[in-house]
Amino acid sequence: MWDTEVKRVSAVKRDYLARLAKEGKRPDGREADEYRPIKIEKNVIKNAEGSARVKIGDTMVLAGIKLEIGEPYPDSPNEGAMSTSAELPPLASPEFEYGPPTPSAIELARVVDRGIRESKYIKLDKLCIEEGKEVWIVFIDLHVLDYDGNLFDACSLAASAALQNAIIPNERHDIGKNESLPVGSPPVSCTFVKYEDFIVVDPCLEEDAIAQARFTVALDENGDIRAMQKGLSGSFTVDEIKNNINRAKIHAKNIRKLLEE
Amino acid sequence: MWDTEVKRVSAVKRDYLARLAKEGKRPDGREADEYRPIKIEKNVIKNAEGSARVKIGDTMVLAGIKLEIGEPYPDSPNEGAMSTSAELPPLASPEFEYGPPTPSAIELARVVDRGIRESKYIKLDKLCIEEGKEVWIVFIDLHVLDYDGNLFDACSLAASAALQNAIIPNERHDIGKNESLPVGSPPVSCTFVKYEDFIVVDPCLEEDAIAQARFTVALDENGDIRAMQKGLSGSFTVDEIKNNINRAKIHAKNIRKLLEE
Amino acid sequence: MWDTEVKRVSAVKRDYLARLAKEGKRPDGREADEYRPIKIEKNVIKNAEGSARVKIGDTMVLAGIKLEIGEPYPDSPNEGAMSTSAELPPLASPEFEYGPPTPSAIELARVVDRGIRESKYIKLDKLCIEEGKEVWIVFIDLHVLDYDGNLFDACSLAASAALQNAIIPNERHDIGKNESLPVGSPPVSCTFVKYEDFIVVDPCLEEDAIAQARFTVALDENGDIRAMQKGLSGSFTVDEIKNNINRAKIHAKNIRKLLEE
Amino acid sequence: MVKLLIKDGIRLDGRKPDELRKIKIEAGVLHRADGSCYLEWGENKILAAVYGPREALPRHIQDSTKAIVNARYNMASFSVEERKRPGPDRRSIEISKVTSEALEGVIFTELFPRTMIDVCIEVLNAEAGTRCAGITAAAVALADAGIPMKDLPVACAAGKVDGTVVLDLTSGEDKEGEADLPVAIAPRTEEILLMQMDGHMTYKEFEEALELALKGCKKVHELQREALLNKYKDFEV
Amino acid sequence: MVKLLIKDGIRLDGRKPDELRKIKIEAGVLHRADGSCYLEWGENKILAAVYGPREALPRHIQDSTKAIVNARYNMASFSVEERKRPGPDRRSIEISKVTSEALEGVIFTELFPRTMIDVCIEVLNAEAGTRCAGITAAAVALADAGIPMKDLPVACAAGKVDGTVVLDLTSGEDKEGEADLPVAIAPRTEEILLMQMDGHMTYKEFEEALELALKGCKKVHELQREALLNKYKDFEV
Amino acid sequence: MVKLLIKDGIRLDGRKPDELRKIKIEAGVLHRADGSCYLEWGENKILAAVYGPREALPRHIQDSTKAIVNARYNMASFSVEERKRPGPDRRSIEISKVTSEALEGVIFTELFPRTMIDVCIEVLNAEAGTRCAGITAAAVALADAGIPMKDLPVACAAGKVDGTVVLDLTSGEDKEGEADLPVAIAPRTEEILLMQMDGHMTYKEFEEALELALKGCKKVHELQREALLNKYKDFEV
Repeated sequence: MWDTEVKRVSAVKRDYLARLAKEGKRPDGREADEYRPIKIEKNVIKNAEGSARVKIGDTMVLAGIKLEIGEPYPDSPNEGAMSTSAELPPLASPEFEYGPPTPSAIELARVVDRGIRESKYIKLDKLCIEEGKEVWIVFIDLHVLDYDGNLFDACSLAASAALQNAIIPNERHDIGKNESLPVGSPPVSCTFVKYEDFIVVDPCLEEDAIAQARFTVALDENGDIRAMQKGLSGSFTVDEIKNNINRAKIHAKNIRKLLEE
Repeated sequence: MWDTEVKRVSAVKRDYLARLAKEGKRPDGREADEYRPIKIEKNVIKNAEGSARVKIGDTMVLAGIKLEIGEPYPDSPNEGAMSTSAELPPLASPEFEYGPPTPSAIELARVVDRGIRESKYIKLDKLCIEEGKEVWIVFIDLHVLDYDGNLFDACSLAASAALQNAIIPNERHDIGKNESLPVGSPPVSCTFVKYEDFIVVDPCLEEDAIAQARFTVALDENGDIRAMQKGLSGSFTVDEIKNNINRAKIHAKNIRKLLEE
Repeated sequence: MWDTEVKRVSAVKRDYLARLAKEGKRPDGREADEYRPIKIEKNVIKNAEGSARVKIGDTMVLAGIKLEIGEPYPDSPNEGAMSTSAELPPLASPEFEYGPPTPSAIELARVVDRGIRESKYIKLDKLCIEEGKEVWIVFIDLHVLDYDGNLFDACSLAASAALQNAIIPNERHDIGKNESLPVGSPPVSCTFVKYEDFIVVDPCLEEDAIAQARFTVALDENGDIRAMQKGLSGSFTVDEIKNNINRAKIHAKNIRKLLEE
Repeated sequence: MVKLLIKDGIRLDGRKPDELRKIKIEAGVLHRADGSCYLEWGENKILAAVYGPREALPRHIQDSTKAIVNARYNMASFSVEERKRPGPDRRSIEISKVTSEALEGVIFTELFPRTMIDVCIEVLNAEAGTRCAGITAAAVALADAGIPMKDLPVACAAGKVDGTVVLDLTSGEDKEGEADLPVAIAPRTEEILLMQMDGHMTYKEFEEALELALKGCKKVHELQREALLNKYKDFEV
Repeated sequence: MVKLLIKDGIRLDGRKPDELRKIKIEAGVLHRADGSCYLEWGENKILAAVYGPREALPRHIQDSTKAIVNARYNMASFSVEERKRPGPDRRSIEISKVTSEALEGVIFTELFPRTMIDVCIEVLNAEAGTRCAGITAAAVALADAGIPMKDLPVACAAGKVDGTVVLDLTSGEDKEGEADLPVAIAPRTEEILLMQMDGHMTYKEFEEALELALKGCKKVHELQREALLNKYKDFEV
Repeated sequence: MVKLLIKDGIRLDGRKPDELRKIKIEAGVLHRADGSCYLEWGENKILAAVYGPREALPRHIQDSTKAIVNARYNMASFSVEERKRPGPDRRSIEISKVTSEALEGVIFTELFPRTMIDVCIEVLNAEAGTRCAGITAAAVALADAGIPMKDLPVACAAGKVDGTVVLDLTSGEDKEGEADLPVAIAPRTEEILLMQMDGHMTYKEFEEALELALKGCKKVHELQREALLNKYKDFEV
């Protein structure tokens, strides 16, 4: 039920990928532990408070940040709030459909959200306007433009980059000058999939399609773990999980550099 | 359209039940005027302000009461409000489906609601916090756990029992000590169905499935009528209706005793 | 996708209408530039603040006006607001279905709305109760009762007529005496359709069904243009559009007279 | 509540306890529908249309043994004092359900397997008693559409106001009174197709109210029959 | 409204009345779509993608005589100053409808019975004139997807500001001005595929505005053709 | 946050860091369901039911190679302090998805092509750890329904509170603590079927927490097996 969105792969293609996997080869010739080229562009949407376009290979995601004034939660009257949503529009893939967010889109948005939230990337305690009355609500909207695999990392990266250069639109509300959104150090997310007992980082479209298990980990600047998500119906051994995390530490360091450029 | 939820019964089964009916016999051996065993347990859900689990035969319903502070209706600024809803989750029967409440679930909730409302069981005039501003709203949520016929009586009974021991959660809102929800005398509901000109009380699942007409009456402590509902596409004669009400008076007295234990 | 609501016309019928069109004839014998009889009745719904029933031939529409108190838009704190919606209930046609408004119903309501709004028919600046806080919101609800073609003109006319005699229900809200809704001069809408290179005004049901292009123009008392809408997948030449507008000026004058009776 | 609803045996609108409001019924008023009826009952204005029997769609809802009767009760947003949001609410869903069931009880549905008979009831102006008015109008529309029925159903409410059992409640009586008892019957056999009640009645009062409702039904039934004999071609809302 | 929108024949953004904003068009920018286009028109940033012709699903919507053209206009939540809630609103449903109809008018749909051609128009940044920009981008994406068309449709708006007829309104001009007239045409025949108008224009002003819009369409059409000749492999948002 | 959650190695509810809350499991408690389980875990009260394998409907969702596993996690509106609106929210949709996937991993789905196995998890009272409790109950219900499985899955969370790695967090520990790590495994092979984490843990703390969670799973697994051996006929909520 939950994976009806998964694109059907022909049996022939599936066999071909399985044979490659047995030789430790990937369909696009990469190493198991190799990312596709990553490209980040910031500040691309004028009407957004912050924005970034991220490409990982041919996967392209646009993140836009909007800030609105709203009420704080009763249990944190001094803190702003954040809300993350992901759109998988039919523009980006023949399998996507119009309508309310699918379970896949909800899982994607919630995993990105947890990485940002748990690493305290947005300093929510600095987003209070009037205690218990008015705070800033940060909306992170992830718009997938071209889907060629590994949306978790592309969306996480786009969100981090868009927040990095976002502003608080005080002027629009006549409450002072615009200022930078206070942020700390961003989380970096790494995703692995497993198929035919082969575990690869940064799955391309075909690998996403035949993946049996998926694992995403979000790491902070110290390499500590802030969020994890195992997905799909396959399983990982304890050692595989540990190995993934250790591989992720190295990738995260490299990706973090791109983000700080 | 409205009865697509009604489970299809095989022709063989239908014939068998019809033959039994002609001899005045029911599929589970009961008399036409006999209830299955009834069991009431109160205070079973810690997070609810009141709760009760009711079993009638193998039908099992859980009622939970929650109180929230809200605005009164403009035409009764001094009174609290009540809202009743029924969930028929797929857990309880292979015919139930996820989604918004079906017409059957809405009818069920509204009939239970009318019995409670019209017998003035909840003393809504004692639920005002600040006139025209804040009153208590009593939410009665009926959760069917196992469906083996006669939901009207099981739900009505569970609601009455759950309200009986409910509290007003003043402490959660820092407006004083918790106190008992002010209630009067509960309504008691009796339901009859007719099939093959045979009228029985407390229909079991198979009887619900082949019922041609259904009649529910809610009686107060004096045996006066507070609510009635005839359902399904079959009809009753005037005498049958009158007879049902008179039979209900006796059943209601017995059920009321259980409720007061 | 968007015209799945368009009723299928049999090939035979289509051929017949095409042959008639080639001779410049319409299925009901009218001239290309001739409206069916129009009948307007005002004040037919007691609970509405204003109402009108309009018949154009056998098409019948009921417009009802309701006024509610609400907040003004931030950018026009001194002005009331208006909202137009159209219901195409299954009562009016075998093709209509229950459910949320279809794209066709939305287009219809929005075109009627633009005619009224752009001709400043409702004097929204006189509907402020308290600046920035409370204004009147005018709800125009169009209820189609019998669909026999040309809903755009019937709905526009019904809305204009219903507004003409509407009142502001001050008494219901204890803020003074009821008074007339302040209105200016109503827009009048004329609709043309094109099929087989034949352009006719006031399409009947069969003409609506085979129309390739549709054009509606709303004119003010001076014959100036306040709103236009070209619809359907066929096209008009520039000259056809101009010709339509000039024909519309004459029709609008006549219809305006009916409205002022 | 010092306001008396009944004074010297006369109700606020001048009626006696067992008197109906003014009723006007016209059959065949719509051009597109297979059958239709316009009904005024006091200030209630109701339009009913019938389409069918026609193929039930989507197919998986078809019943191979009979027609599905699908009545929908809908209130126009402007039919009540406080504007109603368009679309069905819980109240109208329940009324649609019991109305569908009441009508299905008299239709020879087994003659039209795999089909659907749609009954559209639009309340244009509402003033208490709309469910009975709707069933009454729907019955005429069904007859106008030529749907074969065992009987022509009819509905009317009785109730209790200021301790008195009365026929056909107004808005004020419904709101301030003690009980409302809408009833629909098959008039030839007096079989009860619909019955709901809310309020407070002793068993004796109920017997009295039911008898009054049945009498009301029979009077309204006469008007239904007249309307079917004199189909008008036009009607005034 | 003392603010002048046109001063000495020059508009607030420095343009003359008959001048277009800056436009940039790139074709074939997406990897997954069958055809695509990225378009910047002033501050508007629009992405269009085409999928199909492919089997129309669910089957009951199939037309045995032609392809269904299903265009969807969607604004990203961050594309406007006040965040837009995701999902279609009434405005975007209407734009989707008239856009679908305008595009269907030029596509040889009868070549692809039982199929659907999906046209996705995403507004990433909005600054007035998005429906014309969307149709213009969609046309390029359709051509990029190899969909056979009678002509390459194109759209442009004219309007009236401070009593002057002008081409291609900005947000400020749209809001403060007197009228807006978006037009889409098949450029070879000048046939009108889409036309909407709201505001206030005399017939004479309308004639003038329409002429201006047609001229605008033709200029934009040149840019469309260039873009199709120079498909880039990458693009900058 | 001066409140200490752990004092002298003892948690606020009196447990040691590696101690589970009290757990009670009963299998076969429902009459209609093909398999069922009632589970109390601390103050959590959870009911799980299984229906199927049965024909997957509508047909277009059928998989010709295997059964679809469709688990739904639902919280009763009264199961939490602040009343929850009925119907799925984003949190419960995510939990339903990962639960479905975790269970699918152990079921021999390929034995039942074109069917669906529905797993209904109703949270009647919630007090932290409901997703693990739900999976644990669902596993017992699946076994009770006779669904063939490679292993009987089981779930348990570990976490970090006041700098200490602890087993099976309470509401207060979940809210005030530093990290939560729910894990579901196939106990025979220790393969990980579900793992989520939010909070802050070093890699070393993670290793420690995972080990603790695995131990917890094994203890709970014993209780599952006992419950399946002693199916009760009635149960107490």
